[in-house]
This record gives sequence, C-alpha cells and structure tokens, in this order.
Amino acid sequence: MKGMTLIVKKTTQLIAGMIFMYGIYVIVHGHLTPGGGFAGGVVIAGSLILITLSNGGDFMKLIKEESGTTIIESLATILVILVAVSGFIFGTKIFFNNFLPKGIVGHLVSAGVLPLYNIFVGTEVAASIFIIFLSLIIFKEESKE
Amino acid sequence: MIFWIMLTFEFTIPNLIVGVVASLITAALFTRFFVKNVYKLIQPHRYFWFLVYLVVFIWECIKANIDVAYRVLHPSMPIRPGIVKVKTTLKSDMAKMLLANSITMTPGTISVDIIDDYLYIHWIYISSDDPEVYTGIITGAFEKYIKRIIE
Amino acid sequence: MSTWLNILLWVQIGLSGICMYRIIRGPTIPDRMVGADIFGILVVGVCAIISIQTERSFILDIGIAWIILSFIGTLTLAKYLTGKKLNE
Amino acid sequence: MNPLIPLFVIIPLAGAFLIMIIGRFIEEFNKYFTSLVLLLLTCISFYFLFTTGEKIFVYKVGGWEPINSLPIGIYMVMDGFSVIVVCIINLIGFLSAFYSISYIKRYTAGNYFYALFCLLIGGMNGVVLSGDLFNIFVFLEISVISSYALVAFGVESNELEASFKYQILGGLASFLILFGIGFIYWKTKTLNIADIKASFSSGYNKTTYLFIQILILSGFGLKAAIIPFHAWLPDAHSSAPSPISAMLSGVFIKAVGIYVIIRLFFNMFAISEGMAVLITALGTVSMVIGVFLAIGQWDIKRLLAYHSISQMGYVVMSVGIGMILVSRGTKPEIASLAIAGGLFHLVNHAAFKGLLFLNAGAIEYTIGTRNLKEMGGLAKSMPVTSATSFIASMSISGVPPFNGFFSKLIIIIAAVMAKFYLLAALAVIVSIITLASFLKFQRYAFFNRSNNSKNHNIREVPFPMVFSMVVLSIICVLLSLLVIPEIRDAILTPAINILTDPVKYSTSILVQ
Amino acid sequence: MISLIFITIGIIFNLLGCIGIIRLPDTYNRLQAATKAVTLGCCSILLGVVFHFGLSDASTKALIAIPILFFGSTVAAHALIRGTYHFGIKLGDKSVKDDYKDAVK
Amino acid sequence: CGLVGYSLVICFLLLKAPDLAIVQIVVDTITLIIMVAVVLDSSREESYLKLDTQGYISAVTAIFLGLLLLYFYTVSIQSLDVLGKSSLRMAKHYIEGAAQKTGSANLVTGVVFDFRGYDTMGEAVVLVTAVLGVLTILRLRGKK
Amino acid sequence: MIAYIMCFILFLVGLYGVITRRNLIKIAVSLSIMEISTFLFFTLIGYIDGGVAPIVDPTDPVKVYVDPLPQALVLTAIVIGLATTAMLMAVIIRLYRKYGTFDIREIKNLRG
Amino acid sequence: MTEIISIIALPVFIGLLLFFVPEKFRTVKGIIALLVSIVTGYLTIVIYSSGSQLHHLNELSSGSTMFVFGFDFLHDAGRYMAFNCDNLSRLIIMFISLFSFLILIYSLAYIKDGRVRNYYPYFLITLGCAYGAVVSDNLLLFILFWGILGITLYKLIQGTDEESSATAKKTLILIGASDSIMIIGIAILWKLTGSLSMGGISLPTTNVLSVVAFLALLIGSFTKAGAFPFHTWVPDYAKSAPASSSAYLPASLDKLLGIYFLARLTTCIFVLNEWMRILLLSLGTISIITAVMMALVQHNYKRLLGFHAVSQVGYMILGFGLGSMIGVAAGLFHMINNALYKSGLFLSAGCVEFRTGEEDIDNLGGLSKAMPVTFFAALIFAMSISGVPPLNGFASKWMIYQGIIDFGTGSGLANKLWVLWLGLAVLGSALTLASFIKLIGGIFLGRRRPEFEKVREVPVMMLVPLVILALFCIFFGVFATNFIVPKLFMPVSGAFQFKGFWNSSFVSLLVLTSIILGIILYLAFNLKKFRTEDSFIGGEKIQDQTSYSTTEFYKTIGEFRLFSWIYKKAEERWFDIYDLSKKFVLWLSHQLSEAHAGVLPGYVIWVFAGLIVMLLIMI
Ligand code: NA
Ligand code: NA
Repeated sequence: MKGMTLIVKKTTQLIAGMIFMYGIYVIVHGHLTPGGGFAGGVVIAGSLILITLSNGGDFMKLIKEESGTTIIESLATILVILVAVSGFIFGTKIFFNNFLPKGIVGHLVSAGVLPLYNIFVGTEVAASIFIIFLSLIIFKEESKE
Repeated sequence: MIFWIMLTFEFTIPNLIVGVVASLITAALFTRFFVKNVYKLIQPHRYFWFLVYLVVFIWECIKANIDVAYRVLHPSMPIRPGIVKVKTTLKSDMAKMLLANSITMTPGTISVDIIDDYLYIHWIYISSDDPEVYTGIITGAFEKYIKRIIE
Repeated sequence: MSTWLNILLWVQIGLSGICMYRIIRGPTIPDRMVGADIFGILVVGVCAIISIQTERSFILDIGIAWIILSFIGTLTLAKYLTGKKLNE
Repeated sequence: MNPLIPLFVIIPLAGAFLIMIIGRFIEEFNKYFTSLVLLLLTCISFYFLFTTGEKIFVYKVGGWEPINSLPIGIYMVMDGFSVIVVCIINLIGFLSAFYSISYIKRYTAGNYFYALFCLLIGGMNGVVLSGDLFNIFVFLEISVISSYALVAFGVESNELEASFKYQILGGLASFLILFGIGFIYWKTKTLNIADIKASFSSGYNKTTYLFIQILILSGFGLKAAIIPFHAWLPDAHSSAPSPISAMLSGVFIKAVGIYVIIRLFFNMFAISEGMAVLITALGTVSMVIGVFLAIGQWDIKRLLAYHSISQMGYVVMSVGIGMILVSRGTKPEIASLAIAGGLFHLVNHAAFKGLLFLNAGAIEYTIGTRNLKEMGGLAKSMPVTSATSFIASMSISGVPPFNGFFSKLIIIIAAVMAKFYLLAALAVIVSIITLASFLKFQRYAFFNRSNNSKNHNIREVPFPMVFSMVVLSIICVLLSLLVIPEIRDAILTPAINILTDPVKYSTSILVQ
Repeated sequence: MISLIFITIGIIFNLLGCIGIIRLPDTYNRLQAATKAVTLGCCSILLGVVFHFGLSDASTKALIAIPILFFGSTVAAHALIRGTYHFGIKLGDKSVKDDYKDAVK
Repeated sequence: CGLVGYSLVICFLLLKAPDLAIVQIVVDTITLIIMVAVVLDSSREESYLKLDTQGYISAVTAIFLGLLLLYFYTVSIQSLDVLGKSSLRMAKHYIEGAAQKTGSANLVTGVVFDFRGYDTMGEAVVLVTAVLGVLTILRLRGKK
Repeated sequence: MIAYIMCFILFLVGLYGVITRRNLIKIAVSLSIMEISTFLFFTLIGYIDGGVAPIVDPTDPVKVYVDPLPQALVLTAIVIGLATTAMLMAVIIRLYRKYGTFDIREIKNLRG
Repeated sequence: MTEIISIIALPVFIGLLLFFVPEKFRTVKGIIALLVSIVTGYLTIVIYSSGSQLHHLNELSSGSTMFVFGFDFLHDAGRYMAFNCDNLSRLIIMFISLFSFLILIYSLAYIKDGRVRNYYPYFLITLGCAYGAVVSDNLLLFILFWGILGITLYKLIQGTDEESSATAKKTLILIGASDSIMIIGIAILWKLTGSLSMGGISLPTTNVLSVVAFLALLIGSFTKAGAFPFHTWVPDYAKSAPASSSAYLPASLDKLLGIYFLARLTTCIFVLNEWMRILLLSLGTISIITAVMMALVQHNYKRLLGFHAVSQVGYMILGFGLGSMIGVAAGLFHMINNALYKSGLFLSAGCVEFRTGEEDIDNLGGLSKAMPVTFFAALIFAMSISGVPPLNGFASKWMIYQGIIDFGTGSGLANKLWVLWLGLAVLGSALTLASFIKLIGGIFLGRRRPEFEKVREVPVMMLVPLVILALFCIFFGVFATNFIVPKLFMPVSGAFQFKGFWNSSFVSLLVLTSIILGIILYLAFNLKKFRTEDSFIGGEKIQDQTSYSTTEFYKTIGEFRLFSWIYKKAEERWFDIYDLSKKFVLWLSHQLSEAHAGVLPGYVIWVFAGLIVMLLIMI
C-alpha cells in the first residue's frame, strides 16, 4: 500500500486543507503580522509535502507534478521581477519603487505593492520548496530502477 | 471560510473577499480528499453525538491521565506494557481513524497500526490477558459514539 | 498575576530543557525523535504564554505554524524510521 | 540615476527565468537567447566604459533618497573601477555562452545550464555594482550557488566531489562574511559602503577594527581563493564544464573575490599599513605556492586552475603594494603604478585564462581527455586551438608582445620602485615557472607525437567554439594597448583614482 | 484568573509528561506518557489563552490551534510508535505481550 | 539537528523577532525533511563511525583553533555596544514614520520588501537558483 | 556580552563539527549550526532593551521597537541558508550514489 | 627618418600578413620574405650612412605619410618609443640584414617539408624585432622586441617529435626566464637613475642594487648569446632545429643581439668595477673551456656546432670583460666573425643533412668528393673558427689575445690574472681546432659509406650563401687590421693603435701554438682510431669498422677518471642549470601536492588556521 497508515492518511486529509489556508493567511497578512511570502510559502509547500508524504505517489505522477511546479515557480519569479520593474514602467522611472498608494497602516489592503510581492514570493517559495522535495524523491525513485 | 475568519478576525470587505478567494483555492485543491458524501454533513443528530462523544472523550482522558500520572510517579512504577490486537466493528475509514486517534489520545494506550479490522495497540498497563475484556476496555467507550457520528 | 505567568513561562521553558536532555541523551534514534516531538508541542505552550504576556495575537501565529510544521516534521521522521522512501 | 545600471542585474535574471519557461517549449531558444542577452549587456557595459570616466553614477534602488545624507535604501554604484569589472564579466560571459552553443551539446539539460549561466552573470553584476554591504552578500550568494550547480553540471563523481567541497568552504566563507557584516553593522549601524567609511572615520577601536577586517578578508579571500583559502579552487575549476571554468577562473574569482576585497579595503576601511602588508603577503604566498602547485599537474584544467591562484596572487600583491604606499602616504605615483599593474593584470587574466580554459575545453571536446600525457600532436589537427592557446600561454607567462607581459612588467617595476625587491624577484621567479608550465602544456598537448591512436582523425572544433577562442586571443593582443598612456588614462586611471583617493568614493556618493 | 488556572493545570500536565519522558524505561512507554500529557497540557494552556483574550482574533486562533494540535500530535505519536517498531526497537523488558509481531510478518 | 534550530526559534521569540521565529520554524522543518529524504536509504550504521588517531588530531586542532578564535572574538567585542543598548542610526528612519513610508504595519516586512526590496528580489532569486541547482544536480543523466 | 559569546560558541561548535565529523550529512548539519549562530548574532545586534517586536499596532503606539533591519537581513540570510542546504543535500545524495559512502575521508578522488 | 620605423614595422607587418597565406605557397612566402629583407637591407645601409642619431617616435612620425594613422593618439608614447642609431646599432643592423638575406636565400631551397609551420612569417618577425631591439634606446621598448625574439626562436624549432618539442620548451624557458630577470634589472635601473634611455645612463656598479641590476641584465645578454652557465639551450637547439634556423638565430642573430647588449651594458649603461670584470673574464674563459670540452665528445655534428657556438661567445665576453678599446673592438669583431663562420658552419651542416639525412658524425664520411663546394666552404669556416691565419677567426682572436696582454699591464687583481685568461683562451682555441679536425675528417674525409654513394651537391640556392660567407671570412681576415677594424669597429669602440711588433709576434706565436697544440691533441686522441669496439652509446653498433670512429675521443678522454666522471654527469645533465632547477621545482611541487590530500576537514583547518595566523599577526 502506498503511503502511510490509514490513520495518518485520513488525518492528513483533514488537516492539509487547513494548513494550506493558513499558509495563504500568512502570506496575505505578511505586511501586518509576522511571516510573509516566505514563511507562508513554506507552509503551503508543507501542506503539499504532507499530502505526498502520507499518500505517496508514483514516479510518473511525481515527474508531472515537478514539471508543472517548475513552470509555476518560474512564472512567479518573473512576476516578482515584473513587480520590481513595474515601478519603472508606471511612471517613476525607478526600480523597486513602491508606487501604489500606501493605504492605512494595519489594514489588509495597504502598503502599496508589498502584498503583491508577498503573494508572488509566496507562490515562488512554495513551488521552489516543493520542487526541491520532489526532485529529491524522484531521484530516489529513479535510482532504484 | 470559517477558518479564515477565525484566523484573521477582521470583518472588512477586502478581508472577506480575500478570504473567499483563499477558501475557493483551498477547496479546489483539497476537496477530493476530505468530503466523500456531503449529505452526512447536514444531519444534525450527528453533531449532537459529536458533542456527547467529546464530553465522554474528555472524561476518559482525564481519568486515564490521572492513572498514568499515578504509574509514572509511583516509585516502583507499576507498568505492564505490551502490544495487543483489538478488533473493531467500524467500517468506514474515517471512523476507524477517529477511533484510533481517540485511543491514542487516551493516556495509557496508543495505536500502533491498523490492518483491516484489527487495531494494534500499545498499552502501558495490560490489565487482562483476555482479548474480549481488553477490547471492551479500550474501544468500548468510543466505538458506539463514533458509529453514531459517522456511520 | 504577571509574575505567576512569568514563572509558568520559565517552567515551560525548563520543561523544554528536559526534552532536550532526552534529545541529546536518548539512547536510540526514536528516543530522540520522541523528545523532539514533545519539544515541539511544548513550544506551542511557550508561544501561548508569551502571547498572553505581550497581549499580541501574532505570537499565536507562530505557535500554529510550529504545530503544523512539527507535525510534518515528525511524520517525516516517523517515515524515516519505517525505512520507506518518502513517496511510499 | 542612470536607468541603465539596474539592467545589468535585471536582464540576466529575467533572462534566466524566460529560459526556464520558454526553453521548455522551444528547443533552440536557450542558447541563442543567452548569447544575445549577454551581447546586449556587453554593449551596455562598453557604453559605460567609454562614458563613465571619473564620474560616479549612483542608482538609488526603490527611489529612497537619503535623509540627512544618510542613505536608507540600497545604492547601486557605477564608477571607474566597477565598470571595468562589469565589462570583463559580460564580455567573457558572452564569449563563454557563445562557446557553449557547441560545447554543451554533449550534456543534457541545456536549459538549466543557460539559466544558471545567466544567474551567474546576474549575480556577479549585482556584486560588482552594489554599493551596499549586505546586498553584495546576497548577490554573491546568487552567483556562488549557481556556480555550485554549474561545477557539478557533469554529475560524475569528481564533479560532485568538487562541488561538495566547494560548497562547504563556500559556506564557511559566507559565514565569515556574514559575521563581518554583522560586526560592521554593530559598529556603524549602517550598511552602505560609503556611509560605513564615513562612520568609521569617526573613530574605532583598533582591535575590533582589525578583527572585522580580517573576517572580511578571509571571507572574500575564500571566494578569491587566496592561499591558504584556495583548496576548493583547483577541484571546482577543473571539474566544471570548460566555458564555466573560463567564467569561474576568468571572471568569477575576480568579481566576487578580488574586486570586493579591493573595493572594501580601499573604499570602506581606512587603509592601514599593517593590513596592507598582510594583503601583500597573502598575495605573494598565493603567487608563489600556486605556481609550484601548478607545474606538477598533468590535468590541464587543474594546471590552469592552480595558475589562477598564482595569477590572482600577482594581482593581490600588486594592489597590496599600492595599498602599502597609499597608507604611508608617500610616493603616490608609484602607488598608482602598482595598482594600475594589479588592475591591468586583473583584466588581462580574465582574457587569457578564459581563453586557456576554452582551449582546454576544445581539447577535451575533441579527444575526450584532460590528461596531458594522453595528448600530443594536436597542432596539426587543431590549428586554431593550437594558435590561440599559444597566444594565451605566452600572455599568461608574460612574454611580449602579449598583454600579460605588460602587466607583469608594471607590477615588477612598481615593486622595485617601492623597494620591495624580494617581491619583485619572486614575481620574476613565478613568471619563469609559469612560462615553464605553460610550455609543458604546449609541448605535451600540441607538439609531442601523439601516442594515442584515437588522436589521429580529429578535426578542429565547431565554429562557435573557434569564434570565441579567436575573439579572446585578439583581445589578448589588443589589451596590450592598455599600456599606451592615453588609453590607460581613459580606462585605468579613473579606477585608480577612485581607489587611491581616501574620501572620493565616500563623499561623492553621500552627497548625491 | 480562569485562564491562569487553565494554564497552571496545563503546565502540571506537561510536568507529568516530562517526568514520564525521563523516568519510563523504553521508547514506547515514554511516547505513551509524554505525548498525551503534553498534548493535553498544551491544549489546556491554549484554552487558557482563549479565556484570557475573550472574543478576539487571538482566541479564535487559539481555538484553531487546539484541534490542529490535537490531531497533529496524535497522528504524530501514532506514526512515531509505528516507526519505532519498524525501526527495530525491541519492546521493553517488562513487556508482557506482543501481538503486532505476527502482523508485521 | 533540528534541536538547535528550534532552540533558536525560542531565542528569536525572546529577542522580539517574531518574523524570524516563524521563518526559522518553517525553514528548520523543511531542512529536516530534506535531510531525511537524503538519509533515507543509506545504511544507518555508517553514522556511527569511531574516531581514529586522525580524528583525534583534527578534534584537538579544532578545539585549539576554536579557543583562539573565541579569544580574539571576545577581545574584539569589548569595544562594541553591549547587548540591548544598541542605538539606531540607519534603522531609525525605518521606524520613524515607517507607516507613511511603506504603509506596512510589519516593519520587518516593510524593510524587507521596500527599503531593501532589491535584496529580497535577490533572495527570491537565490532560492530559484538553488532549485535550478537541485534540478540540475539531480537530473537523471548528465551526458548524452 | 555573554550572549554574544554563547552565540559565537555555537559557531565554534559548528566549526568543530565540520572539522571532526566524517559523515557528509553531519558536516552539513554542522554547517547549518554555524549558519544559525550567525542569525542569532544578527538578532542580538538588533535587540534593544525594552523594545517590542517591530510590528506597528496603530492602537497602541509604543515608543521603542527593536531594530528591524538586522531582522530583515536575517530573514534574507535564512532563505539563502535554506537554498544552500538544499544544494548541499542534492550533492550529498548524488555523492552517496557515486561513492557508496557518506564518509568524507573516502571521498578524495581530487587531490594534489 | 621613417627608415627606422620601416625596418621594424615592415617585416613584422608582412610577417603577420604571411600567416594568412596557406602553407602550400611556401615558396611564394619565401620570395616575399626575401624581397622584404632586401628592402630592409637597403634601408639599413641608408641608416648606416646617415650617421648616429637619437629619435623619438613623434619626431619620426611627423611628416610621414606612412604612419600618420593613429599617431595623434600616441603622442605621449614618444617617451617610451625612442630609437637610438649610434655607431654600434648601425653596425649591428647592417649585419643583421646581411645574415637574414643570406639565410633566406638558403632557406628557399632548404625548407621544403612542412616540419616548421609558418617559417617565413616567423623569420620576418624575427628580423623586424631584431632591428627593433638593436635600435631601441628605451629599455622597455628594447625588452619588448627582445622578448618577441624568444617566441620566434621557439617557433622556429618546433616539430611534432619528442625531441624538438622538448628542446623548444627548454629554449623558451631559458630565454623567457632571462627576459623576466632582465625586467628586474631594468626596473632597478629606472629606480636608480630615473631614466630608461640606454644612451643616457651611466651607472657605476658600486652598490648592491646596481650590481644586481647589472647581473640581471647580464643574464639576459648571456642567455641570448648563449654563454656559460645559461648556454644549455644552444646545443640542444642546434641539434633539434632546422639548420637554417640554427644558423639564423643562435649562430648569428642571437649572437649579434646578445653581444650587442653586452656591449651596451659594459660600455655605456654600466661602469664596471674590478669584481665585475673578474666575473666577466672568468665566465668568458669557463664558457670557452667547458663548451669546447663538451663539443669534443659529441657525435651529432649539429650539437657539436652548438657547443662551439657557446665556446666562441667566451672570447667575446673576454673582449668586453677587458673593457679596453681594443677589447671592445675585438669582442665586436669576433662577434661578427663568429656569426659569419658559425652560420656558415650551420648552413653547411644543413647541406650535409639535406642530402644524407644523417646527423651522426660516426655514420658519415668521405663526402668531400660528392659535395666539393660545401666541403671547401666548411673547411674555410672550420679553419676560421679554429683561428688559422689569415682567416677572420685568427684576426679577432689575435686582437683578443693582444687585448689581454695589454690588460696585463694594469694593476688590478683582474689584470694580475692575465696569464690565466690568456692561457685558457689559447687552450680553448687548441681544443676547437682539434674538434674541427674531427668534424671535417669525420664528415668529409675518409671513406664514403655505401648508402651515401648517390649523394650529390646541394642546389645552387644553398651554395650561394655558403660561398658568400666563406668569402666574407677570408675578406675579413685578410683586411682586418687595415680596413675592417678601423672602418667598422673603431667608430664604436674608439680609436686605438695596434701594438708594436713584439706584441704582435708574441700573439702570432700564441696562435701558432694553439694550432700546433690542436693538431697534437687530435693526433693524440686519435691514434687508436681504427678500434673496433662499440662506441659508448650502449648497444648501438658501428657497422662499418673501417669508418672513422672519431668519437673514440670520448673513449680516450674518458679514460681519465675525473674527466669520465664529469662527462658522465654532464650527459646526465647535472651541470645544466635548466635541469637542475627543473628538478628542484618539481620536487617542491610534489611536496606541495602531497599536502593537498583531498580531505575536506584538512582544508577547513587550513582556512581557520590561516584566519588565526592572520589574527595573531595583526592583533
Ligand atoms: Na583566475
Ligand atoms: Na572561482
């Protein structure tokens, strides 16, 4: 049987969703509370890893997931850079300019582009970590055959 | 969604919007895992039994905890550990999981594995060598409530 | 009240110290892991107490994160113990 | 606020990710795209080379203007010194990338290769252009991590072993640097190099100051592979694919090691004679021991790698002599001469060592071995490789009329003028042994009769490789022109001025 | 005040758990004693937090933390003990029964 | 290994650095997972190698070097600000009116993404680089 | 001051590990211990007595925050550390395949 | 005065262009090269006739149409680009053009196979740079040209076989090493005098620095000229390189340049003190004796010639060591003479090799009938080098002896030792003669081997330079005192009077002694020339027992125990400065490599030990 025991599987299924959501929360509230793109990204990756851990997955599936995640990751990084460059494009001619309105401190929609950064960085980090995990696993899988 | 609100505890429009989006993403990714038959979620009596179960569970917990505390603190440490095999009548995976978790959470016992209908349980003080008896002791209290909640 | 809380906090941290004893000492690998697991749980308590002390809710975020990740970590370790590969 | 400056970082980084995405769908995209990107960057960097002069461009990232002339954002700084290094990076980068078009065909995962290559370039550009200490560290890590991966690109046991050792020692270097940065922040509460200089000028404890300096020196010394911090270099440089070796040896250790050391010790710390002597001594030791290690090697790339240590020793020694003189405040013109020699040699080394590694790659590409004993008689079958490697060998050995001669000449003359006769003598001896070991290379690779039957029906390498090698050899010859006073004034003198003037860098950045 | 009581109780549970982890002879028993006591203890502390903050974001967070902690540590304990068994750690000397042995084969 | 990391988290908490704490938690766990993934199918006995003479020599050397280094370190930190009494210089401007400047309640996030956003982009790129590196190193075949 | 010294001792412990351990994984772990000590070092630098965590609470304007900059730096450094560790692990796993051992003293093809 | 630029730039430029002409048009390349050499030869004569001048680049470039391009840009470079056409330089460049012309003619016929790639391009570059080195006034400019000659020297040997590539390597290492050492000398000179102009410096060798500078520059000159102890590349080069290359570089151009620079060093840049003179004189005599001793035992005639090339340099050094006007003139005269007959000898050796393909004296014999012109030319050269009157070798040696005798009248320590210098020089001359009897006898006389029955005379193209050189030898010998020396060399050294009759006859006596001694030596060692045992090269049988086995010399000489030991060690290259240092360097390299054991923790310890050491030093 693939994966861990029934107990683990079932519990994981219950919890993984919550963890994922918590990750999103950490990302989105990054500019208000501790954490941010990075921590949240890792939490999201953690939820994915958890699923893989408990349920297992065969070689082909892992490969497919990996290539998909790679693209997500690259896209996210491109977006990070785009946000950085967008300051240049939208008027101020300065890279990394926080050009959006700053809003009221403590509110969710505030701090200009910071939440955007957080979201993209979070996606990128989640994807990155998951890729690292997957590629380690895939390597194991392959080298056995 | 509820989870989201509980986390943020902020009832502003943007927050709610973000919450909905987050919940949708999560749902899209994880629904296939944990909701098998939705109709069970809307039967109120199950929630009632759940509460009952919770109370029973907490009570068992405290009782067993004190028992374990006694064994740990007692100078001669009267323990009699071992792994026993217990048969369960529960059928669904979810129920088995809940049972196993309950057993684990009750001090003194911990479920090692679940193979088909048998639970393997590590017990700190095996009070009886008779399978019938200890099955009753370990699973008896929880099994019937779980059955009512889930099946 | 706050002194009491403070005492409790340090007791809790002291308990984590006990776990560390087990982690460092633990004759077998599983022993260490048990220690680590317990340690992880204890820290949540620490976070909770600190959050009361500072009246800041975000410390609890850290606690939750800790729970989640120590859970994942322990599962991984358990899997390590069973000797299976991670995707099995 | 010249908007072109950040492009040096943004373009290669974005390029890397475009390669990852688009390269997945279009087969041939990656190679030409990389070369194109780097060509573009080369053009921009040469534009800066001809326009910078004595000016110092400051780019305040994020638009954070200083408050009471205290910089709060990250600065990118382009001055006479960094522009030279940027030119080297992008030019050698372009040629290596072009070379790779053929070379890398034998490996799988070309996409990863080119993406990492772009990241390497982006990281180095970031380090060189940064005016902020921690930012240097971050970009250093980008380039270093991509170099870890590129060293292991062949995934054979030697490559992996080299990469592992490199990573461990590189990690130690990072921690030393981090501790150094921590100390500096602790002391000055700022991270901007110019501002640190200004803060340090308001007094410091000598012991602490030296401790910080030595931490930084050993950290970046590890990256620059100065002896005794060199152990990773021969392994790493010889294991990497050849275009990468060319990048690592030709550019990388300079951009992330030597450049930073020079920059920090001239423009951030107050130059003290003790430190200057120490740096000179390190350079001398590297120069001497490196060459002795090199001459015994039979693996071409290992031989070249040890020579990198030795040649960097020249640079460090020469700059160190300049530093000693600057700290004494006497003979400014000789100090300038010494620094000019060092910088000139830095530039030259990029050209000829890059070329030599490309040659080694071409040989490996055709006959599949790096062992000199298994080669021979390649002069006939690979005329271009043979000719270009001869030029490069003569350059590195300091034989006229190639560029290496002039820089060594300047270094030796400066050492003599500054009354460091022993150093001059050592420089000469090392130069002789360098010559000997490169003639050994020439002899065994190209002229001996080949005793290997498979060496017979081989042909010259494909066009992209030939092109890169020829261009580099032309550069080797053309760089000699830097010795002509007018050209030197235009290119090297601004760099020297910015280094020797104790306050110019700091003040002119802080007032902007 | 009520929160303090809860926290104190929690700490006591934790204390018991930690004593268990020190005193008990083999891995399985340590796991037994420790996980449960500590989990309950921490749940109790979190409850204390809930009472302390009343109806606010902090208490909801604590409420969320409780089930996660509960399930998490339970499953972790389960997985650990199973892992320990598979790892080849023998049951302690005092053990009287081992039904699982046959199942593993 | 996780132990030190987890202790560090507590230190972070005590040093009022919640951001770091949360990040350290996640990173540490991930590190753990990665390490486990690596160790998994190696034989377990190997982790208990006995020290030989060579080992003792290097241990003694290490201790010797360590003590010397510690001495120098101790000497050189004497002149710096004592713990908790440090002043703010550059960072003063990050705190004062940070709300107006970045609009972020979390000052660390403000610094990370705004004042030092360039660093953070670098950091993101480092991670991607590492991912590329891992993919490169763990790809199935090296040469055609 | 003692805190700084402890932090440095942590660094030295890591160093000791790197020098004396034979197992590749343990070397990597020692390296991450050194890494952690640097993080701690930065955080110590940024600590201010009586300061609070640098998160602005609009309702409760306190005067003293700890220095957010070192924390930001450590944040970056942690990520970089993770990246380094990942790379290291990838190499280790592959090295193990090639050499069949985790013993660093056996892994010495490249010398001289 | 664009001539100066032209003689440098034209050959170099054409040479570079010729790189792009495919190798199959070798003859076309050769003809172009010949044309260039004729043009530059004409220009050198123009320069010679226009008197001595000092020029800076900017002066030269102004008004010239040829180099307008890019010169604005170089206006400051004039500081370094200074050309000095004094009497010495003018003399040397003229002879450079002479030799290059003759050797090119020879090469047109000789260089047939593709063994040396790009022969003509390198030849032309050599030519241009040789001119450049001689006319440069600025030391940096000088070392630039001087160094390029090292590369071309290297490139002109190059074959793909073990031996020639090893020799090429050794040659360039020694030459390159000396160039590097010269840089130090130049740097010290610059530091001490603040000037780089050769003409403007006159530094007494009084303090350590100036002595070091002198020695450094002396090493350069000695290596180029091939004097003891930096001579070891010459015999190997002679053996491995094509004969025309040997004739061109080690035999003529390098001698000219090396001795030219020695002349500059001793006469204008430095003012030598007593000890430096002793050093020069003793190195000169050692060169003479050791090289000729080695020459005696060689089997390979090209290698033998190589050792003689070293030996002859000793006489020139003696001349300059004397420091008197006659000494300088004698040194220069001997330099020219040596270049004449030595390149002649190499060329004739090339002829022999061209027809027979054999390089071992033992295996040759009786070619005089088959190759009469070559034989006579070689005979003249051999007599000349051995100092047989009235050939030019006699004339210059005679002047050197006279100079030494003159020198003996002085009061210093060096002067007191004049008998030593003189005796050894005479002995060297005698040994030279002995070995050349062996050479001529071994190759041209005796019985011809059956496999060489069909050997014919070489093409006319190869004979022409031989004949011209032989004529020069005779001419320079016959008209030495009344035309050649006063016209050519006295402008350089300053006018002097040839000494009176007594000295002259004494010197003649000496020369005669040496000739007789040489013949006696030859006979003494050659009595058992029909011995049939194997020669010392183990296992290599001499098939034809009736041939001249001239290498029996070795056997005979080798019977003296001391000699035999020394020769044995010499064959093992114990006295070769190159091999000695090679051994040392490789040993050190090995030790250091051992330290890199490949174990990571060791490296980590290095790192931190380095850190600690730095801290200990600094704090
Ligand atoms: Na290098
Ligand atoms: Na490098």
